[in-house]
Amino acid sequence: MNVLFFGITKDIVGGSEISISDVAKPLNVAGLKKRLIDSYPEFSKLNSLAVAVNNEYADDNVILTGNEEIAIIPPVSGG
Amino acid sequence: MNVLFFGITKDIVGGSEISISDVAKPLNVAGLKKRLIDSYPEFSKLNSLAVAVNNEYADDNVILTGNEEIAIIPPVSGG
Amino acid sequence: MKKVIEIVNVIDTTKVYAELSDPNSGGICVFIGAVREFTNNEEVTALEFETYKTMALKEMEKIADSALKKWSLNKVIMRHAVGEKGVEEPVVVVGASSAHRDACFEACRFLIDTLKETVPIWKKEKFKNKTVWVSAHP
Amino acid sequence: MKKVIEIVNVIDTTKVYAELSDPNSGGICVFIGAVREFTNNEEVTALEFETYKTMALKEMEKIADSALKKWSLNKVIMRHAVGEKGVEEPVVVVGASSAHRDACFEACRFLIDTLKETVPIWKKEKFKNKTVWVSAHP
Repeated sequence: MNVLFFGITKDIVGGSEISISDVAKPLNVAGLKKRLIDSYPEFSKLNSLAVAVNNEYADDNVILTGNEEIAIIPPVSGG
Repeated sequence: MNVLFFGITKDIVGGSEISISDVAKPLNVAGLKKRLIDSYPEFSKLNSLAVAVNNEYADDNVILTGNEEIAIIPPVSGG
Repeated sequence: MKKVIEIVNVIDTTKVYAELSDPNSGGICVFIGAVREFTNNEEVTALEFETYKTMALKEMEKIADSALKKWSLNKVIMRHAVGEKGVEEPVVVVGASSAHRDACFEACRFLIDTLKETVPIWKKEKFKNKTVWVSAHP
Repeated sequence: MKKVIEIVNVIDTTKVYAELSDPNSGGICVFIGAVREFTNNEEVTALEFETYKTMALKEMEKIADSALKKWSLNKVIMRHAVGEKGVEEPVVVVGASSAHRDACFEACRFLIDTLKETVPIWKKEKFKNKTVWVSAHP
């Protein structure tokens, strides 16, 4: 399962995309977030952490198969 | 006493400036308006009729000596 | 210059941003009024603007000053055109710049609303077969 | 075109009016966000903007569509810059045109407010001795 990172999350993981292989399926958005926070404790200090699936914000209960475009969205600050 | 006219009031009096000589002094703004409405009944049909004295809106009770720059301000519609 | 107050023959909309830009401004809000093709379903061929210029500039100054007093603004612009204007031509531009966006939005709205209420400028709508002084009659 | 949605390297503020102008629009409201020299009294040397472009464009489309649904607008523009921007450089421009001014003012405010809430764009503030991802931490 490939995951894209932006902004501060890219700095935290040290790259714009990482591959996560050892996940217990089925994995939902909440599970992915928990997995990332376990691996990168810095994630828990962020104001918010959202996940986008195929370019749309996804709720915690959305199931991920690994075929989607998955992206981690830290607090946005455009404008 | 010279009076400037703009917009629709210029059309009503047929000119941008007229001289009013036979006024009973002392004349105030209310008196000037009354005098104009008597001479040009069309003035009474307007939405509003203001008088400016030396480039400032003037209340009805401001006294006019004739040495001021006096202007008739019909409803404004800029913008 | 903090305030730009002008009555001009032609409005150049390309320079407004540069005029309002300021190192302390994170937000710039601009309103442009232009000639619409239809008024109450009647086709307008042109608008003609007339002003009592000395007084209009004075009233515009007062409005800009009161905006500068009400909000924390870096720059304010009020520019109105006179003469005949065709469809889509700009007739008025007002704007303000400020550190944060609340102030510039509120000030910009205040500038145009108050201009329309107090500044001695008059607009004649020209239709195919008649002309009308806007707002003159009930 | 009714909607202009773009992420660009450099924003050209001189063309915004022409893009929003429309024969049925009496009012055009534009908001421009620019880089401020100071944030909390600390001197900013530059801002750097990064985006998740495909998603950002999709979110901006949604915002423009919901503005077009909420208000009677003729044209809507949302354009954000990416890359490094210095003081006074424009980073975002949003605007709307409408028959009357209420709609374009309200829509313009909605466009920028919602863009700041939902569009995946991130801003890093660069100071002399540090850089900070804006809003990342409490």
